Amino acid sequence: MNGWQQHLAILPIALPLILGAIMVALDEHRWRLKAAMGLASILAMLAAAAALAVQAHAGGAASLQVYRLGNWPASFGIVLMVDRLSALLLLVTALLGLAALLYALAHWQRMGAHFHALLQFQLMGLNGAFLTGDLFNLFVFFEVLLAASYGLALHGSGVARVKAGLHYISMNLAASLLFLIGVSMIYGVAGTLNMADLAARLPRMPAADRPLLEAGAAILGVAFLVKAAMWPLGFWLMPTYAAASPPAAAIFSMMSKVGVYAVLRLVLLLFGPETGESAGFGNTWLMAGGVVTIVFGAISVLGTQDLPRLAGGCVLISSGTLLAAVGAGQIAVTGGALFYLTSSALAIGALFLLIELLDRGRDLGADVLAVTLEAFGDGDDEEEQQGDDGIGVPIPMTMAALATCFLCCALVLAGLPPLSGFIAKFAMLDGILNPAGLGKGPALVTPGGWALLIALILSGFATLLAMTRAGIRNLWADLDRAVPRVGAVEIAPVLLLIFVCIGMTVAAGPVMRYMQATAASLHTPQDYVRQVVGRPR
Amino acid sequence: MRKLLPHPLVSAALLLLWLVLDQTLAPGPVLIGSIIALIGGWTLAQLDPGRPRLRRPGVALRLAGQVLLDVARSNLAVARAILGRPKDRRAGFIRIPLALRDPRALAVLAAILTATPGSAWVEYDGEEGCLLLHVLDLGEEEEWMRLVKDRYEQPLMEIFA
Amino acid sequence: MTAMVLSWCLLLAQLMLALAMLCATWRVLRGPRAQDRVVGLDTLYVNAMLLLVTFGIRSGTQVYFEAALVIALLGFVSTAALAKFLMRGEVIE
Amino acid sequence: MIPQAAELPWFAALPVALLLLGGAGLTLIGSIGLLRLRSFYERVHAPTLATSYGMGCILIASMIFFSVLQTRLVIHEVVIGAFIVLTTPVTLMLVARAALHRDRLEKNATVPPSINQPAT
Amino acid sequence: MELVLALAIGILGGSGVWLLMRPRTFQLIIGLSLLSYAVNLFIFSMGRFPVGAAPILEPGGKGDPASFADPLPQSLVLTAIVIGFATTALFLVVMLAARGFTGGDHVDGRPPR
Amino acid sequence: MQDAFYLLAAVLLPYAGALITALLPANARTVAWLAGGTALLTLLMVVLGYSDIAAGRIPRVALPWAPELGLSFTLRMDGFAATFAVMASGIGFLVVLYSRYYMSPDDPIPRFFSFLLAFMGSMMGLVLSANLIQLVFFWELTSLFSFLLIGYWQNLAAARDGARMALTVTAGGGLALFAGVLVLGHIVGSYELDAVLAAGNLVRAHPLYLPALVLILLGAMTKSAQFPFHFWLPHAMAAPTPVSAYLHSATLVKAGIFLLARLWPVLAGTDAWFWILCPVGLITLLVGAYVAIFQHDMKALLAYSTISHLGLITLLLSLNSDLAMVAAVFHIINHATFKASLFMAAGIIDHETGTRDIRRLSGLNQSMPFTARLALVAAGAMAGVPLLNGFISKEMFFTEALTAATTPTLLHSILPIAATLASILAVTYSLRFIHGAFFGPETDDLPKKPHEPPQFMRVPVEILVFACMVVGILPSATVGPLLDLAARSILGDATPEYSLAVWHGFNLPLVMSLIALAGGVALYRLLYRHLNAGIDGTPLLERLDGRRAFDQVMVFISWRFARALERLMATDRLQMQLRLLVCIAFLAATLALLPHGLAPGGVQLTPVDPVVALMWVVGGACAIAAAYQAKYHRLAALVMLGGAGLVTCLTFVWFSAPDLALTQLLVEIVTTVLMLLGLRWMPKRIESAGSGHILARLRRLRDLAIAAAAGLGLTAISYATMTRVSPDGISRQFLERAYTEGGGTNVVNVILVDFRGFDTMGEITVLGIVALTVFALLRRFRPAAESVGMPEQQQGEARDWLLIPAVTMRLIFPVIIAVSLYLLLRGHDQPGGGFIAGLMLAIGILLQYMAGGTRWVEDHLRVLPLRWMGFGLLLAAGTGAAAIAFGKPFLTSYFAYADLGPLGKLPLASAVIFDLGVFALVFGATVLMLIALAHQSVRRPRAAPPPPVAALPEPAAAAAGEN
Ligand code: NA
Ligand code: NA
Repeated sequence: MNGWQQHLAILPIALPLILGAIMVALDEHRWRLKAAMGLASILAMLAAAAALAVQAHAGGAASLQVYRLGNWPASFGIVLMVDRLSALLLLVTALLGLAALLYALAHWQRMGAHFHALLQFQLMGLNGAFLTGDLFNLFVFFEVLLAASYGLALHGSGVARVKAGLHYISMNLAASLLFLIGVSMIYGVAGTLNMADLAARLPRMPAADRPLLEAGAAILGVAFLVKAAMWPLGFWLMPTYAAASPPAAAIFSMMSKVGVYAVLRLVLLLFGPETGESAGFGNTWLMAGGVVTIVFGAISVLGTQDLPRLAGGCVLISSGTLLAAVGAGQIAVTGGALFYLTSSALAIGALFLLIELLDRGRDLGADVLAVTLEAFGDGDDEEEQQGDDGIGVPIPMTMAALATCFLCCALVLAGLPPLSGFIAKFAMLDGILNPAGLGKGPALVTPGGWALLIALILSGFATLLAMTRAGIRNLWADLDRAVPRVGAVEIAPVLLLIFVCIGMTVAAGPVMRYMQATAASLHTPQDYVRQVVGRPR
Repeated sequence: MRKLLPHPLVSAALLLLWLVLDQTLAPGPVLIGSIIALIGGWTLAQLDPGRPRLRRPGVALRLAGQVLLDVARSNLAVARAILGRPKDRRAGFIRIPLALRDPRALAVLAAILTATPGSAWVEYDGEEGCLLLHVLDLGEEEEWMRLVKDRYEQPLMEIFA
Repeated sequence: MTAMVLSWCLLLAQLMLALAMLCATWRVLRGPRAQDRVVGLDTLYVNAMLLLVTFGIRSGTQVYFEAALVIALLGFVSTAALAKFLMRGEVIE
Repeated sequence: MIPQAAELPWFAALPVALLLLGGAGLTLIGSIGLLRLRSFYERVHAPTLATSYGMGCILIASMIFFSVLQTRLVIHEVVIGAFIVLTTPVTLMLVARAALHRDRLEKNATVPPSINQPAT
Repeated sequence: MELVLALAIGILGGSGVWLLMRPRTFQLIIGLSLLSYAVNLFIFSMGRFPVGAAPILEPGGKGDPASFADPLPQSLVLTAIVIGFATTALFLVVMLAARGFTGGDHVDGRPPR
Repeated sequence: MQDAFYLLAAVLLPYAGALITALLPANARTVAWLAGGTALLTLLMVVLGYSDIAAGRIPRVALPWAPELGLSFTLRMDGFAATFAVMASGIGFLVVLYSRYYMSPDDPIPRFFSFLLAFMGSMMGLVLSANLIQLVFFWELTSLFSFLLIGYWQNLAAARDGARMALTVTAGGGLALFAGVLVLGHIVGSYELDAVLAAGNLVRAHPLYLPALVLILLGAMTKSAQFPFHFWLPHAMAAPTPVSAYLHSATLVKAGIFLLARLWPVLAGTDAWFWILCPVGLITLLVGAYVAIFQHDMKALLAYSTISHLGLITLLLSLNSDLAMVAAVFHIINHATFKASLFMAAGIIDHETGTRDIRRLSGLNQSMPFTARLALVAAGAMAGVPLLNGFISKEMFFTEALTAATTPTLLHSILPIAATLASILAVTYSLRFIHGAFFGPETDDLPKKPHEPPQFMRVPVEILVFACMVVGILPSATVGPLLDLAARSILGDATPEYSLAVWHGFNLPLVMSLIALAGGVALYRLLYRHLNAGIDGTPLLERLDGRRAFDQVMVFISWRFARALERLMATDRLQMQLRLLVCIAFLAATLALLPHGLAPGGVQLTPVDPVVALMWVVGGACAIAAAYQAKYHRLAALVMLGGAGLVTCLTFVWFSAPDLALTQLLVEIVTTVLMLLGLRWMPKRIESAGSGHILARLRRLRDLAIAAAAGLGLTAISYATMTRVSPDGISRQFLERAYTEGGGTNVVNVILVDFRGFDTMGEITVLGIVALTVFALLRRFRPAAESVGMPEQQQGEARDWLLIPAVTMRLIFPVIIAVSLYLLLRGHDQPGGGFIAGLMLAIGILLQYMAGGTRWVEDHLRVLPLRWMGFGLLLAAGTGAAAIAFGKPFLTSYFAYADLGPLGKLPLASAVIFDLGVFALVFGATVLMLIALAHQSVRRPRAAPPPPVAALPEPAAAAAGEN
């Protein structure tokens, strides 16, 4: 690795920052230029993420690229660390960013001030959070991505956004304070902020200091879990995501994953199997919390008539699934969870974009009517049947496209074949049942594992029920709705995300190999630690 | 020159401030300080295009000495008033008509009166040129009137002519 | 000996300043009216600034000077804003 | 204890000590005034003890202390004094004026009426 | 002295937490401010009780960790202060916008029945 | 290689056809030929493979898919799979042919054929899967495409509901099956069908056998419409008739049966198997047949008859007998042929008369004689009339029922009677189907004038009916080899001897058949009047309405249950959410600390400094008072907050952190002003004497306890940490390297702009983003109606009150600029730096706004905060990026001293440029926020918006913010 390649790691952070800065200074009426800059930036990010992923994957078992900012040694400077996991998340982020940007080009970019700059900063924050190897720097990037998300959540203003935004911001401000408390406690007892250094110091830590470290980690965990919207810390999520503008919500589908990412990274780095006394710290809680979150998400999904809230419920289910999977603490499950993370993030992103297209052209009364329609025993179908029995109604091209997309999203999210959701769910469940590998050893399935299995299956069913209901109501039942006017630039991002999901299904083999390799190296962080800490300046 | 140095006194004060802060007289800081002094003068000119004319530095010096003395005196008086019994004194408002109209001069007067414990500038009406003062120990109203008009307003009118 | 005296005097002075802060705080807490609290806060700022100067003497370094300087220059801004709010109901018109 | 106190000759230490005590004392008295004086308009006078000679004494103490200690002229405390003198009137004038305004709005008889609104 | 600092953190934090759980937006913003004071001091205290000199070196020198205060928590707090400032400002504006839209100043838009 | 080709083609051809079809224009009629050709080709592929199977070889193909998961795309065709494949593709072809004539020219036909072909592909995949997970994969696909097919006429509510019900039940069951298969795979250690089939003994002995069995049976029973999941099937009749003919004869509903038979060697043979399946099959058999009699819709009748026959097959499979297994396979084939033809016949009637109501139909024998003959034969097969295929498998069923009855349990012993009864009922409904529609007087009272359908529409029926007859007369010569292969591929060497003959002598089963025929005719006569009376509903079973139960369950689950639980589990109130957050954080820390406790460390304590202690009396009092006053006395709370902040700032100074103190102080000033700017838009509050309610008091007490606990927790942790020995951390590095490698003496500043400059960059970005957000949000700011007017403080008259202060405030501005630049330039070495300088300059600007008002200032001084921000960010990021140009990592710093001769040495550090960026951004962002807020007052005179509906009247206010 030499030349420009060596600086590839900084690109996903520096590029959006620089372009965002230029956009800030540019006048408002230059939105076309800003859009072009944004697009270029995201495409570059996409390319960089892909290149990093290829590099990381080609590197073999312990492939890690350490980028030392300011050329300072890792132990006290800030480092970026590119491994398979961060490269993967960068890629997903860029994809969602691309989709959001394309979608916003139609009209959302001009519904409020500085959309493009905020989007760039949002991506910068997400990328930074995925790349950084420093705990406090992680806090900073959390703040960057949160600040941008506040801006995007409020983009377009309006009662619903502002009311939800108030809750969202309050919760996250409080969580940020917890983050600070946790980080500083860890610094207080360990004397370092670098994650790998921290992991290296952990075994040598005096036993008397360990409780403080664990308390710090627990508080830090609570902060992450707020971001991951674990029950009962995630009630802010549904109103916020439901009220946000579609492009913002699409990006947000990645945001709840940041909390999960942080939990995953730290739990495995700090409390992995070889950390002695602290091993497995918090796993049970994660598992329990995750399962309850799945249940809560499933209930929310079932109980709502509102498409955006439905999508929000899917985010909850996705978060819960990931948290529980992390709590399972098994390589195979983690691998499946990563596959799931990718596919659900993309599908939820697509769904958020799709929802607005579906809602377009619906008369407002339809939703009120739907509530009464829900008691579907009412026999108004008799006369309908008499009318035009047996003649199909052609579906306009637009509606057909929207319906197909909706179906795909529903399949991915419910975990049904043939799309990636099924493979993801299968990979996780298979891992839960056969942690050592299929047919290898009589591994005992924990009660938590069984609970997760049941929760996953049932949440899939709940999602199926809700999605069917919503799909039928929006795509089939509403006969005299106007066909929404959908621009190519609006449907393209949805298709893009869905195609990636389809691609993940077809290429399940290589993709899964990547995920498993990622999981394997996450679960054996020694190489990671050695690579970061072991090299002097 | 007017454009370069719209507020020469302010610029000079800024340079002085810079050097005192930097605690040096080296050429480098003096250069930077001068630049900053110029910038400060220009900025002030943006906000306050008028150019005050100050004369009679002797009077100004004398006034400064007088004020220092008065402040010391009233410091003691007020300290006594605070620690003593409230019955021994009578606080109240007093209205003083002023001939001074230059806001800058008035600002200096305000600073003097405020810095002097025992008198508080409460209200000034520009149209009538009337100042409302609150005094901790009223004593003879005439005396206050004289204090303000003769001791402070007169020299100020000379300085800000 | 002089060192002793100076140290004690300094401590005494600091205590007096701290007590002065306490008095100002009492006014802030008691009011009874908003203007009383504002005057209390202003006094608190000045007392704190003087305390800072004595900190400087006590530690023999000048790194505290800037803090005192900034209080002296800008400490009045918030009290002035408060006063303006009392007067006009808004700070910037 | 002050680390450098021992390096200070008595002719410097003594004035420093006295000035400190005097300044702090004046400041304390001013703040006590904040407690003891009965009306707002009286209390507004109290802090000026601190912003005039209270501050002056302490700043001079600091100047002497550091000048003698570092054997060079350390007078940047003057700047602090200048700033305080410049800014205190602004606050006090505004607060007093605001209080007057509020009292007038509430038709408080203890304050003089506005000059162009003859007393009713 | 350690206890004084710890108690100070506790009092600020407790007051902040109390306000955090109050129903009015203004209470919330004051609470968040108090809490961030508490957290800033807390971060500071995590560098141990600061007894050394301010971390300002003599030109050309290397600092001895024994005689200087830990500079890292200071820089962390500095970052935290600025971020806290930014978020407080944001919260304030959102609070105002919510007030404008809902007409009240309850955190939920309107008080629960 | 050849295997690979035709197996893959058999699965992929239909999908390819579906894809092509879907892309055709909405009313392309040629699409039928394309679809028919695809189906025929698919059938050809199966037939190609059949020769291999007949030769005793099992063709298979495996493509790697996700080998890490034990998942490969593996197809395998043994006799049993081939049987199903033939049915799926063969009947599929006939259905396509039939649909060509059945579907209206106005129907969007490509969609129809596309779904149909996709369904066919899924069915082929399902039966040919050699891997259980893959089987589940295609299983759910059949659910999905059947959903789309049933809902094809999505404009009909019945179609929508039927589709939804079918999907809910079958896909839900599919999820259970998925879980079951996972457990089964866990038991066996493989998902490969061969491995699983070989592990029967292991599975049946495993403790997880029962859960796996139940889950898998749930899947099979829902799919095959077994009681109590049968109710979806009749509602699926809302689909176009070809769909019903396809889905409910040979394919969809048979998938469950297929699975039962497929896993028979592994799962069957236990009591659990029998005791679950046998009652289910029996009830399904009887109830289905009984209900079928009373259906007036021909398709509904056929639907219930299908349910009944599925029950029959299930019952056969449940008996744990090899011969019963053979009978089941045989009946699967027979049922497919006669039921498909009956559905098609019903469709023809519907198509040509416009109705399917048996009560309205009559005497069609006259107008459509050919169709009548065909239907008659098919119905005969359904009723079990000798010389038709249904008769032979029914005889085998009777034989098995009698054999089973030798086992001495009640359930076993009633089987023969139940079988006979079911057959009686079957004869009755078959008779009703035929007699009701074709016989009796001709009627004019039909929507259309009936006549024979087009020639080719009848062809599929003719083929199927022909098959019924041929198999019925010459079973071993026709279906014999296929059946043998199918049975052998399940039973292997255990395949029993059986004889496929029409005549087995005069034996008990024959008697039962005769009783059934006679009894059926008698029962039909008995019920004739009742049936023709046109009464809706089934006697005795009026209450048994699966659909209503389903609806109620759905409404319950998604409304009452979900909403109640959601209410229970969630809150939308912020207070509660924050309370939960605090409590959970507290608990999390406590739980972590509990096992070992939290003891203070052993470091020597620092003596108490009374000055600082007193200072904190002030700070604590301010904090507590602020908390107390914040509700009703906002201004007071703000002032007290200022007090607490000031003490915090003093503490920073005391603890040797001058940079912190400066920043804290400036931030505090700006925050206070910002809040004051905001306060103008807040509603007035007056202290209410109320809220003394006991519950409210308790709640406050609880919050007080939480707050106290949180405070104490922070105290405990910080005390415990401060009293511990400091770890040998990284801070040593900063102190040692700040000057030598960072080029600055102010270590904190060097950390900020160099060592951890990346943090700083993120932090200024946050500030910038927030400023942008504030700006964007305030642009759409809509003040509350009551705040729009002038503040009441401005009611009274006041003149010149700002005249004198403004002079000073203006004069101070250049001073502030100078001091700010002073702090900026020395920041690297002494306290100061970009933040502090930026904030300071912003305060200077703010002061001008306060003194002169927005309009005045902007006339005299133009600050372009967005430009400052952009420039600042760009400068900071650009400094970082510039290092890359020199081949160094981002943010690598550079410093040198430029010798300027007499002017001295000028320090040239890239970090200083970075700090300049920080300065510009902080200044710009702060000013932007302040100005954006300030501008709201200028925008004030605008139309007051109507009060929002949601707004509750705030308590009327009298006084200003305070007292
Ligand atoms: Na005075
Ligand atoms: Na009839």
